[in-house]
Order: sequence, then structure tokens, then C-alpha cells
Amino acid sequence: MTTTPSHLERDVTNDFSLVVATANGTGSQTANLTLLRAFFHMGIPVHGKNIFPSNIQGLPTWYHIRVSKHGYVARRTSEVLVAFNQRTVEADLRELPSGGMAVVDMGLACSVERDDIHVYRVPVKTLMGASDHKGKLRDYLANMIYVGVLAYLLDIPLASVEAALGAQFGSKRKLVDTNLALVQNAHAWAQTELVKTDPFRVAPMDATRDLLLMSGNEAGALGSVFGGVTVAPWYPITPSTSLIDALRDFLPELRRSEDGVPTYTVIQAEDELAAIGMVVGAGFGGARAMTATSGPGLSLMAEFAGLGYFAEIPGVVWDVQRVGPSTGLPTRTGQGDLGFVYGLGHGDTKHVVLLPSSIEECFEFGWRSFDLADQLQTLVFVLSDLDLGMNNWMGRAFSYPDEPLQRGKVLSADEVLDQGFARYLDVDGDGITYRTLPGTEVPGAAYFARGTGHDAYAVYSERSEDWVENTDRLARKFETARGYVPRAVDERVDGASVGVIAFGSTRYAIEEARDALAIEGRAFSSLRLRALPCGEEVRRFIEAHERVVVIEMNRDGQLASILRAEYPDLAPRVASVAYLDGMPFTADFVMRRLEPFLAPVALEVA
Amino acid sequence: MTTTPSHLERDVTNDFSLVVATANGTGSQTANLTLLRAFFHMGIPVHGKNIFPSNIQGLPTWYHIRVSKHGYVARRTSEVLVAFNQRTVEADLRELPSGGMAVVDMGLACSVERDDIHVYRVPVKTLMGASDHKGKLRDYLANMIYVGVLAYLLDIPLASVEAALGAQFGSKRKLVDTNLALVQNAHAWAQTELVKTDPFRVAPMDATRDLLLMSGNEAGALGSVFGGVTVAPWYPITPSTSLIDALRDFLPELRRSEDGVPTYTVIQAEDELAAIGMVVGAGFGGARAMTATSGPGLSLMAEFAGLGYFAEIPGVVWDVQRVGPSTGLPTRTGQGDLGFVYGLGHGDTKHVVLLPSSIEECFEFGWRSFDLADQLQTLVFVLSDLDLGMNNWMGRAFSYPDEPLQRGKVLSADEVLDQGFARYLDVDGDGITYRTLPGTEVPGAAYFARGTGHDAYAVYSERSEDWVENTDRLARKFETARGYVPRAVDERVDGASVGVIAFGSTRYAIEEARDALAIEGRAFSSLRLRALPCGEEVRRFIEAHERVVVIEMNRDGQLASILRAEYPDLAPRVASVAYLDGMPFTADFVMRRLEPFLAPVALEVA
Amino acid sequence: MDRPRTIASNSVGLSRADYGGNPSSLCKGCGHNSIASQIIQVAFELSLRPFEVLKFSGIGCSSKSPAYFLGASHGFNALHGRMSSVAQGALVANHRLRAIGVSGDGDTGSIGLGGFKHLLRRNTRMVYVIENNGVYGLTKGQFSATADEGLELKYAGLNDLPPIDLCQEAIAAECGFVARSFAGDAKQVRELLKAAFSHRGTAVLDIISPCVAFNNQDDSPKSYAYGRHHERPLHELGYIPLADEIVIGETDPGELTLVELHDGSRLKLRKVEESHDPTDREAAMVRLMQAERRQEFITGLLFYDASRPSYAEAARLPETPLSMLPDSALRPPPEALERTLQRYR
Amino acid sequence: MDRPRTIASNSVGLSRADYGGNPSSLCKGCGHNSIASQIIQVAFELSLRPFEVLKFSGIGCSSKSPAYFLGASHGFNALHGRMSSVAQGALVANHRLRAIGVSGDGDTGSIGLGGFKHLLRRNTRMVYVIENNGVYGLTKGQFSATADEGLELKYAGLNDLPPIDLCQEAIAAECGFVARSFAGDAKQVRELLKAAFSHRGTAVLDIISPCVAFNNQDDSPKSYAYGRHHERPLHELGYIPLADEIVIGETDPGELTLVELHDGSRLKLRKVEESHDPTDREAAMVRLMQAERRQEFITGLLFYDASRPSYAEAARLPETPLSMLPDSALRPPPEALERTLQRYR
Ligand SMILES: Cc1ncc(C[n+]2csc(CCOP(=O)(O)OP(=O)(O)O)c2C)c(N)n1
Ligand SMILES: Cc1ncc(C[n+]2csc(CCOP(=O)(O)OP(=O)(O)O)c2C)c(N)n1
Ligand code: SF4
Ligand code: SF4
Ligand SMILES: [Mg+2]
Ligand SMILES: [Mg+2]
Repeated sequence: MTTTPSHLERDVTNDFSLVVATANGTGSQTANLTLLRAFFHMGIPVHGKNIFPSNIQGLPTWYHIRVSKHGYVARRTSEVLVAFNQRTVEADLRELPSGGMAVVDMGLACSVERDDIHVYRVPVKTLMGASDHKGKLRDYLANMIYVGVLAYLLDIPLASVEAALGAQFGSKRKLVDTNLALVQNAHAWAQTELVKTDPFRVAPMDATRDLLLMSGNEAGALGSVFGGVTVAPWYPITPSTSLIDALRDFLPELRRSEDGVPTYTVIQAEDELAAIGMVVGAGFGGARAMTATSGPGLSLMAEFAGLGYFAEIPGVVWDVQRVGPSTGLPTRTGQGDLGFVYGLGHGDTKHVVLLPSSIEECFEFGWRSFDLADQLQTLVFVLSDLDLGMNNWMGRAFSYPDEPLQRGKVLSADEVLDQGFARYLDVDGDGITYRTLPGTEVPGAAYFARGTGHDAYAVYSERSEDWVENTDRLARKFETARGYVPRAVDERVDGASVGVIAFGSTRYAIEEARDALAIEGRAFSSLRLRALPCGEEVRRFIEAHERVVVIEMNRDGQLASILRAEYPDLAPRVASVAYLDGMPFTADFVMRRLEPFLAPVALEVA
Repeated sequence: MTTTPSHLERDVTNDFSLVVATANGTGSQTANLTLLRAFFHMGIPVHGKNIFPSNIQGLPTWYHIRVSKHGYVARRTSEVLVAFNQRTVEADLRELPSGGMAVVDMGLACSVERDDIHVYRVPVKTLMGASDHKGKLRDYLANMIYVGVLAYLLDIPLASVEAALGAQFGSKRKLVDTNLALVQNAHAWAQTELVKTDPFRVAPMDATRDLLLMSGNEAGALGSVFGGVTVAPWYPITPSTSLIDALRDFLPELRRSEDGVPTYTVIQAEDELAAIGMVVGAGFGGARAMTATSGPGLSLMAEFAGLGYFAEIPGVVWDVQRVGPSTGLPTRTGQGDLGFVYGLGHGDTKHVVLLPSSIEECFEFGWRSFDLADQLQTLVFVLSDLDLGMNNWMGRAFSYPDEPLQRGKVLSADEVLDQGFARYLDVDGDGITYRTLPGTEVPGAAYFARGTGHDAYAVYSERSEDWVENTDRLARKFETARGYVPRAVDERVDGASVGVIAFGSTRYAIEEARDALAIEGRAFSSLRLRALPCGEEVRRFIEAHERVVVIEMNRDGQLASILRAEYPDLAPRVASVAYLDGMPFTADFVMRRLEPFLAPVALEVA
Repeated sequence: MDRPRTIASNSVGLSRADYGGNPSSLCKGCGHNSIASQIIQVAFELSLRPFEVLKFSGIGCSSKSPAYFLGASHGFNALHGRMSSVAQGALVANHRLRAIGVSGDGDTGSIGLGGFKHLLRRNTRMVYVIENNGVYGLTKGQFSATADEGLELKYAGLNDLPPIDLCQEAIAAECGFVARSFAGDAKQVRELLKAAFSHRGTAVLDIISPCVAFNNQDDSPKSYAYGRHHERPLHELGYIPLADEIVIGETDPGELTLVELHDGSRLKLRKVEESHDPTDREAAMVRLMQAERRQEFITGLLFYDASRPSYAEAARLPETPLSMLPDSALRPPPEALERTLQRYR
Repeated sequence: MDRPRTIASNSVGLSRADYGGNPSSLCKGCGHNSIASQIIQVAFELSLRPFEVLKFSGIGCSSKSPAYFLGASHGFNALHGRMSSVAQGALVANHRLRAIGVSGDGDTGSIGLGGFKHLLRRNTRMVYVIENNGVYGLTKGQFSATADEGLELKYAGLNDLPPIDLCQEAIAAECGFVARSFAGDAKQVRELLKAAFSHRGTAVLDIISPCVAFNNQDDSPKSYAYGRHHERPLHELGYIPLADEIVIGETDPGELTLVELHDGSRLKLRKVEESHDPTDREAAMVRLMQAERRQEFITGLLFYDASRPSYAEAARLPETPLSMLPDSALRPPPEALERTLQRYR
């Protein structure tokens, strides 16, 4: 993609994408976040995407920042390049679209010559020479040079840079000063030495006042904290690790009793089998337990997932998806686990799956997942992805949960005495039965949880009737779940014959594409699924459109398959657009892939 | 079910079902197999089903024998009962259909009185008193009493009993004699003391001459031996254990080199993770490797399944299904793993799945699975079930493999030198690339297998293009697989508007139901799927019928879902009949569930 | 299970029968049944309140047995080899409960070995009983990882792998209570169980428990006959509850050691033949390795050290169990959210 | 990797460069790089033929390194914690190949612990290197199961769990070749690697390999600085290939022990400070436990015993590897089928 997509031609003030190319492990993340926050501080809608390797130090890494006065945040071609990596400088420069601009470290060997772009060469070494920092710290601080140069070239007020540094380093004023000095120095140098020839610039707006800038993993962790998580066993795996990291940051601050005692425990398990095992144990024990993992860990959790379903144990599992199959691309994003997680476990296992698409939903589903798990007495899977989870996104300030904690059908000691207790008896007809927690101080409260066939009293049974009764009830409970999970967001366009169904982080590219296509007169309805199993609104949406296109970030069209199986009568209308290359979708991609399904622009009107 | 289904009313000679009720672990299996083999020896089509508990000793167990001159072998209500278990005698007697007959151990306390059945009370204790056996052996031998009594009542020649005992004990003549003596004794007693009032009897036929009587697990093991299995790592789990037991019986006899050295190794792994890991390692190493497991073990294999798919490692995994989810009913049968195994592993993983329905197919898929795995360079799953795997079935003598071993695209040292080698380069356009085996003695033959993204040379790559190229090729290979796997068996009925699709061991009940319905003028076509992914014949079958009913032994209609997703344009015709209670289907059940889909019997003709 | 017909009640007013469970479906004579009945007896004698006890198991004949004792206690029959993690989860949810897990040698030593070792590292407070019969009973007699080298069994054939010694494994994993016993030695099993309930962290009891169906031939080191003839207790044991006075018996007092357990109760060790100091970790390991080499069947408390905190202590779990915290402790107030979000504006 | 610029060739006519792999993508200074370069050197010095060697690994920084050595050998970068089973599978397919596996402390000691122990029980012939840095490097610095108790790291915080000692684990699992070394002690690593290739079964090398990104602060027992100052070799090692004569050096010959390795080559142990007899299993275990207690960093060959057969020997694998058997050995003739079926008629 070396040309700017035509539908995006526009005034370049506050409307471009910039990419910083560095090497992994050199600390450029601080500089990149400084830029991101500086734009945000200026009130300009912004979003950052880190495209990093599965490596600790040395391999190429790219940080993309989209600056968009329209508020678009999907990935797109970058016209502004910071080339600070010897290994990629030539390719990076070659890929820059015509008319683009590049800030290049003068110290890099580079034979690419282009006269259709604006190139600014920066003597990083000389500029750093002025400072007296050494070794790793020096490398790390060198990244501030491009912040300073860009500040000048793009017209970022130094006050905004300072504010951004302040947000990053918090109370550590000394760090702010050290970094700021380098920025100012580079800015001063640029001011004297560079002649701006390119059209890219930013100007203050007022579009971020009520917004947050946060990663999905942080939002999910914060939501979990407000959902009352008490037990969090986990095993490290990219890209879910930062969710637990965030949890471990938030919890000590937000979840201690008055005398400073923690009201939670985070356990680094020895593997994912143990992590989910502890979740299941803790859920049985009455705690709100969660874990976070990604594909390989999810695979290892299959057996316990089946136990959780069958023994009806509440618990929350975040799957922050990366690219599979197998170890795949651990630092790339995808939506390839949907089909697998929906039926994770042998036999007729079925799971509730939540599908957040934004930091607001990561937060909301963070707390709501615990309520759902307790209400439905089952494992709830939350399917995020690397792009949503690890990158910084704008979002509206999170709403405090609008209802108290839902603990579901748990009988107290008194209730057991009053009503009696049969663990798996469907008293209310909704498939959800009553449970008791270990430690309930009355006779008759105890039961023996198990993954084997049992009767309504949790007593081992091999009787066919008991099996059918129990599994039919589980199926009934799953029907009940349809009404409990978050509704799909239905955005109908009057008269549109095509509807697009999607979920998760692809929404941004789709929304951008939708706007662009609408301008061209090719509008479509859209439905954003927020959970499985789907509610009736999904059927209604499909029924209301001649053609429904399911767009998703995997190879095999997993959601399309699920919907076709779920609504066989409507299956012929369900088309699939599925693609996975590890990079988040662009609006351009979505447009190209939707075009064949949309009515051609009505030329006869013209 | 306490009444004989109307469509089965018939002459009761060689056409009834008998059930022996005993306690687990008392050795009644020998007596039951003796009966089974005696019928078989008489030339009468027969089939035995063991309904046993997940327990080693003491819990009730039932052995059903269907004797059918028509050759039907599906489960059905038994009219002949042997009641030898105190715990179940009353219920067993109560459930006997009117007109049935029962042989009851006189020593059991029993208050059930029915005058609509024929009851013969046998003084087991007295009859055993004559013998001088003690303790466990005595209990065990006591089962021969009912063999003797039934021999008299049903008219089984003692020579057939003797032949059956001979087949069981082989060269151990003493055992034959001991058992036979008891049978003769009981037979003699019955002859003097009992007056036969019931109509059930057997008479010699000539319908089993060219047939075998074998369990599916034995047949699968034997097939594997002829498929050239060399490495068999496994972990015990019911009902797959007996497949490996059979393998360990056959191998020493059939697979030693001339100097007595084994050409195989069977490894009891520490768990299923290790078992499948060894299969994958051995497959990479060039051996023909297999394992056998059931649901819980299958769940544990998910991560390796994804690796096998992605790194393209041949290997065979038998999943002898039992009832899930979770530990479920370990000794009951089902078809609940189909949906799970087809996509086992996170990300876009897809597997080749073979679906045997008979001992002939267990044998054939036993060897063919290795060829397919090598040809397609992928894991091949063979989905059997407890009913097929652990029970004794009749089948035609197995055909010797009709083609030599297919080792797929393996390059020799010379070929590497000649043609060069790129592990994942699609030279032939069928998605299947060439591989080399470790130990190939030329430079350039080596490659590094991995579950991470790689280029055509197996070198680590995070490039989007490499990812897409590779996974698209894997998808192409899966399309190639459609043409390699066993075709579905298409049994069309001219003019039938309804087609029934099924797989595996349900075929017997379906075939019996089909015959019965055809007599009533309600014929349907049927398609028996023998593998996934499906070939074009499946689409054609669905296209050729107005309504297609997918019958399967699970709760959620997993095959129906797969077909609806696979053929969205045809999905509206695909109806689902799915049921799982742990017991094999009866023809009666199939008829009842199909009736609503079939045209009513054309009354206007009458 | 041969329950003595007593209607005496203990200090919480319960009779022995109140600690019973469903009828066992295990084979008659199975060692596991005898252990279950000792568990019932011990729970009765210790006057445990059933609702304060949690039971766990994996999958196997052994793992079925929690259904056959303490029927008035909550329990979880988990997955094969996964008792460890499920127990840890439940016991962080409510760390005030007493817990007993029953696993098998296959469950713990084969599929569950990693989880077992890591449970011990974390030292979650529970009694961990391994009903060790050297075979997989429930799947009909294959060798487990503890099967003796050179043993030949009818179904399983010849075992040519060296056994895993779960007591050595426990010591290597820093477990602070490691004992071996024999299902045929009911008294020792009882005294060890009582002491185990007094331990601060995970207490491992590796109890040789003959499988009469698949591994009870006289020459098998896991058979009743072998155990009866070869058991070599390192000491005679007597558990002394916190409240009781210590009565020194007739034997030379120099031969008696008292081990003070973490809850203040004591275990009296009376020397039998040799002197074994259960507080010396290296000695315990060497003694076990020697026993392995010499094919001795030593039983008793092999190692005891209560210096390591339990998981709950180390993690500073609150007085009120996590599962019982009020909603107000689980969800911070709106201001807290506001404050946190400030940082992201 | 600082390759000495030598163009000398070994007895199979290859130069050191022929044993190299792709350029490393690990951090500069990572201990794993230095081990990789010793592996290259040893393969060169031992004149291994690359096609005779198989490489394995799990997942982690350490597990990436097989891509950086022996580029002309087949290899399998498997799953996290599952190197053991994949290696066993590949090595029964072709037991004639030499094999080296490289795993991490997380890979082996956390998720892979059970598999590791069971690999050792089976004694599959291979060199099993653990590049032990006490952290999960690739996932950015969490503690692994071998992290030292009480260690405080910037990212991971404070470790309050006792470490798993993988050498103790190996000895308990009856491994016959157990060594510990230090990536900073290149010569010792080399001599041990050579000896390991001569072993009959699984040879475990637990090599402390500092993670410069996450666990290299001077007070960390897994840092370069700590290792350099505290390494305490139990002896000075010298590998003597089969063909070579033994030259006894200047030191008192009484202080020298020769260990005869399974393939006839020998390892010369020269006493440094204390006397450690690597053939005494119990002594080795005790020495390790002491070292743990006293926080000593002992290195060298801790235990050696080649009496147990390898898996291939015990399973009587045929001369011709299973993967190379002709079709005729794999499929019995039609008569054999007929004969077998007779029994089922
Ligand atoms: C994942 C999984 N694999 C295999 C099994 C089958 N299985 C059930 S019990 C058992 C072995 C039990 O042995 P042990 O723990 O020694 O208990 P025992 O029956 O001897 O008391 C096995 C392999 C299972 N239930 N789950
Ligand atoms: C099943 C699974 N869980 C988690 C991960 C993530 N992961 C990759 S490497 C690693 C730890 C590696 O640590 P170690 O083995 O010590 O190697 P090091 O990087 O320190 O050399 C983890 C947890 C994974 N790849 N697969
Ligand atoms: S099979 Fe063995 S372990 Fe299982 S119940 Fe019977 S005797 Fe006990
Ligand atoms: S992170 Fe640590 S272990 Fe990984 S490459 Fe860097 S230094 Fe080595
Ligand atoms: Mg056992
Ligand atoms: Mg590590």
C-alpha cells in the first residue's frame, strides 16, 4: 500500500498517520507514547498501534499514530515516517507514499533517494553529544530527539509535550526534566536548521476533553477490579500478560480493606492447566475468579472448560487473541479463536463469550462478566485481541456499574434450612439451579461437585434419564443466557439491503469504511455482535437484509459459520469476508472487500 | 420401552434379544461371550452389547445379545432375561416386555410377580454345590449355569457351546473342560426340571460362514498393524484402552523382524499431552505414529493438534468416543466429539477426521489413516465410539490393503541434491509440500520445524505475506484432502424426497429403521459420511433431496451444524435429529424421530 | 467399611456416622476403603465440623472415595491429575476451611506430577493423601509411575521403569510434612492423618493402598501380604491434641521424641528400631533413597518442618475469606473510579 | 556469538562455521548466546556430522536458540514445556541420531516439569540443556520456578517461593548424568557438553545463563557478576575422547578421578577444594541440598551413573531406525492377516 486511498484525500492538518520505526528494546515506547499523549493533550483524536516483534531486543518495531480530526482510529497507510532503525530504513523510505515526509537519523546508512517525498535528516549523534548520558540510557533518550524534531515540524506545542511527559512519569519530575531538555534541544535545532516543506501539521482542537486514553487490557483489568475479582491465577503469555500486569497495578491501590489487607490474591500458576484449575476451584469456593491467556493457553484449558460448563462453575477467562494456529505470530492480532472457544471442550460443551470492541466495553465486560458468570453459573470467556488489548485507544470515561453485584442463585444457610437444597434441580424453569458455598454452616448445604454424570442432588449417576435431564437443562440454561448477555448493537440504515455483521476491534475500520461508502451512496446496515450465544436481534437483523456480510479477522470465517449453523433458514444470505495477516484491518481493505456486495453507485442519477 | 415395537412382530426363532444382568467384576463376560459365539457358530447373525458401569467390581452390568436371522444388530428391547444380580432383579423383571421369558437365580430375593411372562427359577447355589471350586473362581464359574440353562431352553447345541468355549480359551483345554462341565450339568438339570413354555428358540442357519466377530477396537488395532504403525504412545482411558491392548497383543506376533526384534514401540506416556507430543515428534522423525484416547484426553491434546496441523506433521489419533462433556459417562457411548475434533486447536485449525461405522472400516481406516497422514502431512483423527469399539460385531473378513504403503512427499538424499528442498514451498499446487526426514545424509536436507510463522524455507518469519501465503496453502491442502479421504456412501432411493445423513455406529439402527419404513412405503435415501472434510458427493446428495435429516448421537446436532456451515446455500434443507443418552440408538427411536419428516403412508392408494 | 457400632458423640456433638458418606462402590478389600474409614474416624475424633471441611480428588478409584466419607462436607471431584489446582483455587477462596484431598499414584505421580510439585511449593494448607497402589485401578491395572521396577503383573506385564518416590518428590519440593504409611496399618494412618490436619501447609501422606483387583499378589511390594511382612515403621506414633496432657509411657523416655505441630498439638514419636530425626531434611531424603536402594518399606513421619508460611499466610489473605467478603469490599466506590481514570485523561 | 576466525577443519572435514545457524535475535550479552556458541564449538570439536544430530526446544528465548546453532541439522521448536515428549517421539523414530535439546527454566521447571521428570525416567538418550535464568525472558521477566527465594526484581517484584532445583529433580527421577554449570564458564560448559554427548541416556545440564534484560542485577544469584564471584566448581573437568591417551598433569595424581563414560571416552575430574564423588547418588543429592541451604553456587558433574539402559535399549529398538524400516517390515503379508482373522471366525 504505497498510495493514499482516494476516499481519504483531505486537508492534512490533524489528519494523517505517522509511523516511528525503531529497534525493539531501545525504549522508543516512551517517546512514542509522549507523541501520542501530546496530540491527545492538544485535543486531537488520536490512536497508537505498536507493531512489534516476538523478541526482547534488537528486531524492528513500528509504532503507528493516527491523528484524525474526524476521530477515525483504524490503521491506515502512514504518510509521516520517523526512520530510526538501520535495518529497515531503506524499506521504510521506499514504502512511504508519494507526498509523504520522513525524519531520518542522519547516522543511518541509506541509499534510497526519492524526490517525491520530504526528507529531514537529523544528526542524532551530534544532538546527543550535547547530553552526558551513557550506554543504554543514552540510546533510550535518543528517541526524544525525534519527539523534538516532530514537535517543530508538526507544530506540537512544547507545553503539550511536557504535559505528556508528566502523564507518563507521574511524580518523577526529574525524569520529565531530563527528557524534556532533550526534546527542547532537538526542537531548537530543528527550528534553526530545518526548512519545512511538507504539508503535515497539527492544530489544537477540543475533541478529547471527556475522553480517556487507555489500552484494552488496562480497561479490562480495571473493570475486573470493579467487578470484584478476588482470585486471579494466570500464566504469562503475550498479549494477555499486560492485562494481569494492569490488574496487579490497580488492585493494591483499589482493593485493600481499611487496615491495608488485600481483598484479592493474584497467583502466578505453573501453567495454564493450573491457572484455569484454580479459577474453577475458586469459583466453586465462591470467589470471583478470573484468568487471562491467549491461544496456546486457551487450548490447554479445554478440559477444564468442559468441567466448568458441566459442573456449572462460575469464572471468567480473558482470551486476548493473537495469530494462530499454534504458536503462530505471538505479537500480531487476530480473531481466530472464536469458533474454538465457543465450544471449548469435548462433548456438547457450549460457552458464553463476550466480545468487547472498545475500552469502554473492556471495562464494562470486565465487571459484567463476573455477574454473568455468577448468574449463569458457568465460565464466561471474554474475547479481546492484541490490537484492542495492548494498544492505546480513546474512549468515553467509564460509567460506574449501574447495578449492584449480581451473585446469582446462592443459598444462604437459612435458605437451605427453609427451602432445602438440590444442587441441580431446576426449580425456576430457567435451567439455572441453586448452589451453596463451601463453609455454609448448616447440614444439608453440602454437595459434591463433579464432572461425571449426576442426578439433581449431585449424586453420581449413570442413568440415561439423569443424563438427558441434566444436559437438556444445560441447553435450557444456554437459552436463558441469550437474554442475559449484552445485546448486539444494531445500526440499521433505512432501505439498506446489505447488512454487515462484525465483532471486536474491527469495528473502527468498518465504521470508517461505512462513512466513506455512505458518502458514495453505498450505505449498509451494521450489526456489532457483543456476545455469544446471540439474541433474537441477530436473527431479526439477518431477516431484514437481503444479504449479510460477516467480516472477521480470521482465515475461515468462523463467525459466519456459527451464524449459518445457528440460523440454517437464513444461511444462504450469510456471506463471509474473512482475512488474517496479523495486521488490524484498514478502512480501505474493508471497502474493497465489501464493494462486490454493495449496489454500484447509482450512475443514472448523475 | 416395555413393549415390542409393532414393526418388529415376527417369528421368534432366531429373532429376539436377550439380556444378562449380573454384577460387574464377577466374570460374567466369559459366559456372555460364550453365548454370543455359540450363536455365531450356529450360523445365526448375532451381536453383543456390554452395558457396564464405571467401576471395577460390584455395580450392575447388562450384556445384550441380539439374535437376528435378518442380520439386524442394533440395540432393541430384550424379551429374554437372565437375572443374576440381586440389586437389579426386580427392576429387570418389571421391565421385561409382556410375553418375555426370564431365567432367574433362585437365590435372589425378589417380590415381583408377573403372570404375563415365562419365568424359570434356577437353583444356582445347589447346582454349584456339586462343583468343588472356591471363592472368586466359584463366583465366576457360576455364570456358566445360565449358559447351560439357556442352551436347553433356547436349543443351543452343546457342541456349539463347546466350540465357543474353545474359541475363547484357545489352547487351554483344561479351562474349556471345567466350564463345559458346568454347562452340561446345568443343561441336564434344566432338561429334567424345566418345562419350556416360552416361544424363544434358535435354530442353525448358514449366515455367518464368511464373517468375523470382533470388536471395533481390535479391528482398528489390527488395521494399524497392517498400516505399519511403529510408534504408539498412549495414556489409558476408557473406552480407548482396549484398542491399545489389542495393539499390544497383535504387534509381538505380527511385527517382529526375522531375528525376533520388534519393529515397533508402544510407550505408556505420563499423560495425553505427552502421548500426542510423542506422536508429533515421531511423525516429524519419519515414523508412523498413533495414539488412542477419548474425550478428556482429546481435550488435553488441543495444543499439539494445532501444532500438528500447522507444522504439518503426520500422525494418527483415535478418539473412541464416550459420553461428555467433561468426565461424563465414561462407559457409555456417544458421538459428541465431532464438532470439537474437526477444529481442535486455537486459531484456524482444521483436521481430517475419519468416521468408521463397522469393524471392516475400523480395519481399513486403521491402515489408511497412516497413508492419509503421510500423504497430507497432517494429523488424521479417527472417530470411533464405545459401542463400536468395545462391543463384538460381525463383519466380512477384512481385505488386505489394496495398495502399497503411501509415504507421501518425502525427499530422499538424492532427490534433495537433484531438486533442492524448500520445506513449505507448494511445488505441485496442491498445497502439499515436500519434506525430509531427520538423518537424511546430505547438506540442504535439514529444516527446523516450528509452530511459529515461517516462510517457505521453514525460517522464522513475522511477515504478513508469509503468513497469508502459508495459511492459504494450508487451506488449499485441506481442499486437496477432500479428494483423498474415503467417500461418503450414497444410498439413493429413486424418487425419495428425504435423505438421511449419518456417520459411525448409528448406521445399524438407521438401516433397520429404513427397511421397516420402506416396507411401510416411506422410503428415504441415505448418505453415510465416512470422513471430514466432505467431498462433493455430500453437496450433491443434499441438492438431490428436498429435506435432509442429519441423525447423530449428541445433544447439539454437531454434524448438522458442520454441514450447514459448509453449504450455506443448502442449509435450509438440513434438519437435525440429535439425541444422546449414552445408549446406542434403536431402530424404533430412529423411526419415531424420522416419521415427522417422511411423507405419510399414501392412504389414498389403499 | 466396617464401621464400629458406636453411638458415642464427640465434642461437637456428632457421632462417627455423621462423618460417613455414600456406600463405597470400590472393590471389597480395596485399600482405599480402609483409608476412607480412617478418615471418617479421624474426623470424628478430631471433632471436625463437617461444614468446615472441604474434600478434593482427581479421577481414579482413589479419587472416587471422597464420595464415601464426610458426606456432610462440600467436595469437588475434579479432573484426572488436577486436584492440586482445583484445591488451591477453592482454598484461596476460603482459606479458613480444613481440607483433605485424596488422589491416586497415577493421578499424582503421572499426569499430575507437575501440579503436585507446584502445589507443594506454594504450601497451600491441606492434607494431601495419595492412595498409592502402583497401578491405575480404574482403567484396569496399567502400571503407574510408582510401580516397582521389575514387577510383573498379569495384565500390565513387566515394569522396567524406575518408580517415582512421591515422598522424595515432596521433600525436594520443600513440603514441610511428608509421611509414608500403609493402609493395613490403620492406627498409624490415623495418627498421621491427625497430625497432618495440624500442619501449617500442605501435608503429604503417601499411603500404600493395595489394589486387590490388579496389584495384590504376594510378591508385589504394594500388596497387603508384602506390607504386613515388610512394613518397617520408623517410630511408633501418637497424636496428642492441644488440650491433652502428655503421658509418657513405660518405655525409656530417652527413646521418645515430641514434635510440636504448628497448631500446638504434638506428635509423640517412640523409637522402634532406628533413630530417625524427622526434622532433618537432608537425612530424610537420604533415608528415603537408601530405603529405595535397599527395597525397604519404611513408614512414619519422614520429614516435618513448619517454618514455611502457608500460601494464605504468605499472600496475607484477609481474616474474612475472599468468598465471604461483602460487596462493599469487592467494588470500590465511584470516587475511586474517578480518581483512577484521571490518570488516563 | 564471537566466533573465533578459524578455518581449521575437524575429522569429518567440517569447519566450525559449518555448525553455525542463523544470526541470533536474542539480546546482546544473553547467556543463551554464549551457550549456543559453546554448542557450536563442541559439535565441531566432537566432529559430529550435522545430519546425525537432532535439535529440540520448547518455547522461550532459550528455546529459540537452536535456530542459531547447527543450521545443517534437523530440529523441532515445539510447544512451551513440551520439548520432552516431542524429543522422545523423534528419538524413538530414529534412535541412532544424536540429540540436543535446549529448554528454559520456565519451559522445564514450570509448565514442563512433569514431562521432564518422565523423560528422565525413560532415559531417552539426549543431551538436555536448561538455560536457567530464573525468569521467563521471552514474556518479559516474570519469575520462573527456579527463581531464588527472596529475590527482588524490577518488573517481577519479590519472589517468596522456594526455587525448584532442577538437578535435585533430575537425580530424584533417576537421571544418570546430572551437571550444573554457568554460561560464564565457557570451558566447563564445553567439557560437560562433550561428556553429555557420550552418555547412554538423558544427560541433564542445568546451566545458569543470565538474562541481561530481566535478571542480571549484581545481587541476583543468576547474574553474571554473582556467578563470576561465587561459582564453586566441584572439580576441574577435562573430556578425553575415546581415541586419546590420558595425560596426567602436574597435580598430585591422587587428586584426580577418571570417570569412564558409556561410549568409552572419559572425563577427568581434578579436585578443586572438596572431594565430590559423582558416582554416589545419595551424596550428590545431599551435596545439592546443602548447597541450597548454604546458598552455594556449585558447578560440575554432580552425578554420573550409566548403569540404566536408555529407552532404545530397554525397548529393544531395531538396528535400523523405525523411521527407516522398509515397507516389508511395516506391513505383514496377506497370510498373516488370514491367520489372525481365523481366530475371529
Ligand atoms: C485426562 C484423562 N486421562 C485419562 C483418564 C482415565 N483414567 C481414569 S482414572 C485413571 C488412573 C487412575 O489411577 P490412580 O490415580 O492411580 O487411581 P487408582 O484407580 O489406582 O486408585 C485414568 C488413567 C481420565 N479420566 N482423564
Ligand atoms: C502454552 C503457552 N503458555 C505460555 C506461553 C508464553 N511463553 C512463551 S516463552 C515463556 C516462558 C519462557 O521462559 P523460559 O523457559 O525460562 O525461557 P527464557 O525466555 O527465560 O529463556 C512463556 C510463558 C506459550 N508460548 N505457550
Ligand atoms: S480396582 Fe483396585 S484400586 Fe480400584 S477399587 Fe478395585 S481394588 Fe481398589
Ligand atoms: S530477554 Fe533475557 S533471556 Fe531473553 S534474550 Fe534477552 S537476555 Fe536472553
Ligand atoms: Mg493407583
Ligand atoms: Mg528462563
